[in-house]
Amino acid sequence: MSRALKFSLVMAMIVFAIPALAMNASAADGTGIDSGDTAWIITAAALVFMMTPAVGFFYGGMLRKENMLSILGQTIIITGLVTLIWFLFGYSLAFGADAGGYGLIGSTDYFMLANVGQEAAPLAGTIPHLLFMFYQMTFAIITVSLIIGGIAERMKLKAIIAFLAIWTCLVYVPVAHWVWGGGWIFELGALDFAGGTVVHITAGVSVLAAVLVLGKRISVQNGDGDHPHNIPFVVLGTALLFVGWFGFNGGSALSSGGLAVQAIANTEIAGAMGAISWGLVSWWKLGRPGVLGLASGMVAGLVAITPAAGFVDTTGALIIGLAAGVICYGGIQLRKKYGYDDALDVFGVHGVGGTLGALATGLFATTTVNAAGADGLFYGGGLDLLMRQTIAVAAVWAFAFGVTFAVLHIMKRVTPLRMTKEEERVGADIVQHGENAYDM
Amino acid sequence: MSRALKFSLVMAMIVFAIPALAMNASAADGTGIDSGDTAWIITAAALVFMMTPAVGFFYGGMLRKENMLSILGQTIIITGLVTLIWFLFGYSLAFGADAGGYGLIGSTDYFMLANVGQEAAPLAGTIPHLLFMFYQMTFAIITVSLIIGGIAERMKLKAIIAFLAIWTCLVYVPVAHWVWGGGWIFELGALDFAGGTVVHITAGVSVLAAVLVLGKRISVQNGDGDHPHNIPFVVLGTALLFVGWFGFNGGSALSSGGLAVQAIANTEIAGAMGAISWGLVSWWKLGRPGVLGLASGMVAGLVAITPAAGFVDTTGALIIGLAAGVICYGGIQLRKKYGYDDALDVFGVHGVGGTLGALATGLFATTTVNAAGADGLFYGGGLDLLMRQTIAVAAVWAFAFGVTFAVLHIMKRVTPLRMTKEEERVGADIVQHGENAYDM
Amino acid sequence: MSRALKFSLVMAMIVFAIPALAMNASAADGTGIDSGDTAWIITAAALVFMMTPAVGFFYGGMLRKENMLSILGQTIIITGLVTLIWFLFGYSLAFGADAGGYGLIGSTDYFMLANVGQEAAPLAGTIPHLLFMFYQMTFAIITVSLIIGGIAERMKLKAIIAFLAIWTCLVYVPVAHWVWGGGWIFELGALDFAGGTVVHITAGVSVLAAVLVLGKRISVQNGDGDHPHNIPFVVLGTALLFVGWFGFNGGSALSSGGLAVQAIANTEIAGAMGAISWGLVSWWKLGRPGVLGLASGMVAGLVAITPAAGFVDTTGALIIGLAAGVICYGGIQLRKKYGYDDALDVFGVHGVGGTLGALATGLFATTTVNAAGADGLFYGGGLDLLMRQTIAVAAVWAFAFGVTFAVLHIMKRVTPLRMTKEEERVGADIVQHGENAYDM
Amino acid sequence: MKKIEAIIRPEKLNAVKSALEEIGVMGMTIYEVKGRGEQKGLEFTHRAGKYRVDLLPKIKVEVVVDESAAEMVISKVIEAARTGEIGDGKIFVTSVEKAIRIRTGESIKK
Amino acid sequence: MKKIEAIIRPEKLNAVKSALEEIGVMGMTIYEVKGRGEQKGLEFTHRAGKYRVDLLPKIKVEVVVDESAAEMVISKVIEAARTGEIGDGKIFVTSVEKAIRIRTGESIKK
Amino acid sequence: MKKIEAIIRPEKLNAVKSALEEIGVMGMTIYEVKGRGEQKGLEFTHRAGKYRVDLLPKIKVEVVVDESAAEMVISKVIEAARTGEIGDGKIFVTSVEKAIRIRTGESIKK
Ligand SMILES: Nc1ncnc2c1ncn2[C@@H]1O[C@H](COP(=O)(O)OP(=O)(O)O)[C@@H](O)[C@H]1O
Ligand SMILES: Nc1ncnc2c1ncn2[C@@H]1O[C@H](COP(=O)(O)OP(=O)(O)O)[C@@H](O)[C@H]1O
Ligand SMILES: Nc1ncnc2c1ncn2[C@@H]1O[C@H](COP(=O)(O)OP(=O)(O)O)[C@@H](O)[C@H]1O
Repeated sequence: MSRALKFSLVMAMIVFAIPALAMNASAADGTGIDSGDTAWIITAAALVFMMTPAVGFFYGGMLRKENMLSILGQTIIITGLVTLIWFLFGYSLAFGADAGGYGLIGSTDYFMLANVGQEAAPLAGTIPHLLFMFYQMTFAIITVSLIIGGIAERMKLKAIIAFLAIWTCLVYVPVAHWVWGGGWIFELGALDFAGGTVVHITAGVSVLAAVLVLGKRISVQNGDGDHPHNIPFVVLGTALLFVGWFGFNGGSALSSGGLAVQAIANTEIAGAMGAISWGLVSWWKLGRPGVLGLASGMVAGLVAITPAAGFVDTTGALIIGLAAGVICYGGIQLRKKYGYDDALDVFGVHGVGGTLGALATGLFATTTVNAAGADGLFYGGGLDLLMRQTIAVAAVWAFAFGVTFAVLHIMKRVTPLRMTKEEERVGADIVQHGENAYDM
Repeated sequence: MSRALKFSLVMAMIVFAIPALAMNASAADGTGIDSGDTAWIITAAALVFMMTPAVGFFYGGMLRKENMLSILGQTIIITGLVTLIWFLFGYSLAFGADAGGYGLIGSTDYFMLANVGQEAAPLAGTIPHLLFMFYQMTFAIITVSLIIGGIAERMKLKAIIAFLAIWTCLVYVPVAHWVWGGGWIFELGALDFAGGTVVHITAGVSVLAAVLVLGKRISVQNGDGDHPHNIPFVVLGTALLFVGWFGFNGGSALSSGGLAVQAIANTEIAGAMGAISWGLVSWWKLGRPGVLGLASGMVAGLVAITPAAGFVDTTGALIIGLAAGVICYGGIQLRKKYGYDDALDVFGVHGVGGTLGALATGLFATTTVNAAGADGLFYGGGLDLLMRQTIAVAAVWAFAFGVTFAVLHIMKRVTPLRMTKEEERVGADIVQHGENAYDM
Repeated sequence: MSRALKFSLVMAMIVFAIPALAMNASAADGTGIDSGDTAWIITAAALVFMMTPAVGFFYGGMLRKENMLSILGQTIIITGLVTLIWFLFGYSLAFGADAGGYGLIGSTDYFMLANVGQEAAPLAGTIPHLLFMFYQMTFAIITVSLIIGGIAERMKLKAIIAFLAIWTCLVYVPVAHWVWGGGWIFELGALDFAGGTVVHITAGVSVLAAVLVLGKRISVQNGDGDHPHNIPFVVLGTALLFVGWFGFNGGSALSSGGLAVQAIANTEIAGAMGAISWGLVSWWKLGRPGVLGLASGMVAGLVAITPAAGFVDTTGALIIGLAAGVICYGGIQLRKKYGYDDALDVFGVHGVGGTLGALATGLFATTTVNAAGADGLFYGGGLDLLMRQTIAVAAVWAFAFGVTFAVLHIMKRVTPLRMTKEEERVGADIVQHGENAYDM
Repeated sequence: MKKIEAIIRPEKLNAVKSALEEIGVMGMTIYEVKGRGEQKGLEFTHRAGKYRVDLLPKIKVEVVVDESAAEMVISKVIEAARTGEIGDGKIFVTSVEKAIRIRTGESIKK
Repeated sequence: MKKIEAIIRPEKLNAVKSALEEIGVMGMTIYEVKGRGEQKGLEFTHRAGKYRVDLLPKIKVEVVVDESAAEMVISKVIEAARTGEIGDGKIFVTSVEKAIRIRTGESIKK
Repeated sequence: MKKIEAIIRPEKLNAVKSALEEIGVMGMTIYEVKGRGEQKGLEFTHRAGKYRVDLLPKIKVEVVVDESAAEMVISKVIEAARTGEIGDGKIFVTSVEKAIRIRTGESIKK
């Protein structure tokens, strides 16, 4: 894709996606900041921030009670860790102007948030730059948090921290640059509205690589893995995730108006449909729709709509949501079939669901919804967009898998990654934190 | 009420309720969409959406632990079900232009959300139509969810799903059209700011009808009904409901500004006063204020202010809140007196509280707060408004009761509505979902 | 400080802090209300409102299960009580025009919220007055709620209610007037963006005074104090507090734009850094980072940034957050050293953290971030601001401590403050509310 | 005196309680336990599959009574707790040497 | 050896523990149970009324000691757990045929 | 028949279950208890310090078996539950006078 095309894409985005608002703001004052857009994106960032503890409850409730706190504690640690990385250099390398023009990594302009202030953001002209930075930071935090569900109940805390810090730098930051920061996938013209590739595929596929290196938990080796200890907490987590997702997808419009609303309506519809189709499949297969399944179906629908949210119409969202429930249900069967120990099916839900969504964007995208998008196969756009989506998906799959696999293999030589058997039996809460979750 | 009067009412609403904003927006661009209004209504919709899981925790915590998941699972199922109905035809029949001019039901214009897009909403000119649709959808979801607390712990899952689907179509959609969609109650000039009749009376009165058809739970027949298993979850639900209610009542202004703020301040005051008066009554009657009672008082205050929130001043809200705590406390005594088994007092709180609020609107409404409203009895308006309110209340009572009673009677002939005694003893979680809530 | 200086400070605040927005709004319509600003401050108020139940879970989870409901119940009671006080006279005495010009207390102009309506707020020209009142009310409610964690597990319910009602009137309302309502500390030019002195020092120091009067719990006398019964609830409370804090600090800009965003970014960074440094200290000292500690570190960071949030840059926030984790960790050691029974370390976290933040504002404040602020010691402002901050801190410390100590001493003569030993052993839930939290 | 320990289905607790009230036996202690017997567990649904839990929630009702009342208690419990399906539970009888009322410190004879 | 099972008020656990420590008895096992005896339950508040719970939370303290120490343990427990009100609980004494320490596999004599 | 009560570390439950399955013992009842013995508790971290919990979570496995099988059960449990560290737990053996299957009402002989 040529520089010129890239340029016009960016221009199109600026001109079409947020036109009224830009006008509104510029009419009113000289800074370009719009109070309504800012109000919504602040709110959206707060909602996405809430998704990290939400994922803690969603995951933790599915584990046995002896590992509940380890998950919750890790969400707090990740919040600290990724904030620090983002502040120091992460944001700069992801969203700074492309270094060298190779489309691979950003510049050092924003190291320690230099030049990131209250003025309008370069990539979102009606909100403050600091807000754009913060909004993107909440994405980095939640993405890293997704991983811990897959590798749960076995790693040493120090190894987890080291691994996630490295992963943030070597996987998340580059991919964010490629897709959203003006890197090569952005240039390619592949669409990812709110993170099908950047968030869900990176996290899901990396978990797959990680569990292959780490091996199975003792409990699973003994055929005794699944003991959700507090399903109401899983539902609580799901509820907070769902509400957070409005900020995740709706905020990705980077303004308040029709596009944000489109993304939000699509999000709700897909999440709700995911629950329905997953529920029906499990009713059919198992004789009953489990509540864990209904909640998982919601999450599957939400994952799948993420890359498509601002590019498809409500009918597209309906179909994607229904498909997600069925396909991610199938994604979980993969684990059973191939026997890797992805504790909470991060690959089955996020890896598979993110891939589904990214490809479905190539089918259902329509410029009637978003002029800055493109038309998919079913909306008169031919195979063009689908091809680009496929390339993006394949590249991010390969990159996330490869880097994660390599990193953990190298780490393994340097330091023990797993707790001892005895520690694993006792549970991470006591061993790593010296605490019991409940004393009731 | 004449067509002309109706017309001027609508015009008044448009001219007075959102004037500054309309001006603001129209000054800025041609679409009429205002970024600030949109930001607030998106947020409000997200908050109302959160009320559905909130009600799950509020209700579930009050049941014995063997039925916790069934409530949570039903909130997920309802989210899926009502989303689908709303998408396919519900929104259209409720908010489409009146079909035939009889004021009974909307048109088919918006079937499958055709013609519902990012342009300004017909009934709310500064926000996208899709947002108006979505905001209304969250109301439909939470209303249906209210019902499950009353009929809890006894119905078969399939019967619940069928019943609620039918109820949404035959009760909620028509009443929403009558009151908000331009139907006959709207024409009549009865006021319902955020759903005293549409939401709380329909749900509360329908529960009354339903439990008369369904009969008592085995446990209650044995004089052993009340075993709240997790009161902290009840308080969590209450907290999330309260915050959600700001979106429920404040968002019903359909814009960001003075009216939304008035509704929100009134909401907080009434909810807080409901807790105080309920607490005092139970201190007086029982010797102690239970936390369950304090939480219920909050909800009672919130229910009662709902229809009045955008029409009364803060003093009116204070009085309505205080009254709600006392009167809904009394509402619960009705169950004890007449012995019907409304498990979680949906009638006592929502039916009674909604009625109180709708009638109180006829007493306390004042045009100094909302020029598009009317003056109530205590604010110089005479009996006029109170009469209209009474007619609306009576009509919705009769309709909701009658339809629910009939539907369940017919269903009863076709299919068993209740679990077996044995299943009821074991609890719905295991029987219907194959899960235990806790493994601790 | 002269009247003239005061006047110019106020003008500066109005002119600089919200210039773009004021312009935006006034350009658009005559009322001055801006829909975007209003949207954000409504949302912020809702978030702060949520902090009160959040603190209930944060505190309650750290207590033994026999006192869980008493904390949750008290948060509801406080919501009712403070709402009533605020409605009747609290808001007026805090934010009404200064009575007599002594800078000590507000006027009676707003008794029963007279003259507080949908028009622009005197102290925040782009949002409705009623919204400013409501936003400030949520601060009063959460501040009073902070106290109950320190005095937990020992007082009679009636005594708690009386004490907190008196405290609201005699401590919170005057200090709010001094610092934010145009009183003498405001005139002095000390800075408190979102409540370092008004909220955290008043609550923290008052707890210190209160526990000295009340004495230790029986359990602590027997060397058996710490039994957190539900750490996941502590983490849930922390998560909701953190999200709420975006409203707390970000909303204190009283508008939507650069300043709000600056405050929010600072808030996130400081909270995240507090978790890191607290975690590292406890890893070093105890051999493991407890999850309770990680959560406490977050809260410590959030407390410390509160007064500084809208005056420092992100690097300042990073340093304040890191310092807070270490210093508040130390603050808790004070209790151990001096043996007073501040059950949940309200003094150690809020008293110490608030003081740290207020003084750090004198070091790190910079007018590049907020022209209405000042330059601190490290940003070329010399010792001037630090001196003012120190005076404000000392005055609020002395006042809060003195009044609380005196009030409880007088109360003690009139009525028993504490439960009997037997009641304390049984736990407040049964004794005061007739309920058990869990039946599982 | 005899200690009668009956491990029953949780949902049968109320029935057993009522049955014992009928014969004037009020004193009892209840344990929430998990058990496995001939009923080798139950299948639960997971997100996308089933899993077997072999230890199921059970209730143990423990009643200490005079030897003369033991047979009566046992037959009442059996009557109330039986469904006829596997998993109904077991009753174990042991001998108690002494029973003391803490409130008074005296031994209980009957 | 004797097994002493004392069913006590939950809030008395710490007192009983301390009392036993005084006489050097450290080993014990604690059960959270629910019980009913002469104290026929307690009234709880509901939203808008009361309800009676007839099974109240109790703690069972189980101590296995040498026969010679049994009387001492019993009197200590009574002393520490008594309030004089109905609901103080019961103590049951049974005989233990054998006690084994898992760590070493050997039988415990004293 | 004999009642064998083994108080073990919670993380050893699965091992004990498997060990008993090997010798065909399926029936068992599990209690979640707290205990203190020679292992005088454990240190837990608090926000900014440690505190000692002297009652630790333990699992009691209760198996009622024929006298002839008792020794076998005991040695299997010891084998599976032992770590050699303090806190491994204790086994108590008592005599059961009668065991009845509720489903059928008949006495179990074994
Ligand atoms: N040998 C045993 N020792 C201890 N408890 C047992 C034993 N056999 C059964 N139980 C307890 O009794 C419960 C019911 O036993 P089960 O064999 O399932 O019922 P049934 O006798 O109807 O076949 C089990 O869950 C377990 O708690
Ligand atoms: N016959 C019994 N069998 C088993 N447990 C009993 C029996 N009687 C009492 N208990 C247990 O002892 C507890 C206290 O007994 P209760 O009769 O209330 O006290 P008191 O002896 O002071 O009157 C009961 O809650 C119950 O757990
Ligand atoms: N005398 C006793 N009476 C009742 N239970 C005991 C007794 N001694 C030990 N226990 C139980 O056994 C558990 C393990 O005992 P402990 O002494 O810690 O192990 P070990 O025998 O390996 O030193 C304790 O936690 C307690 O539950």
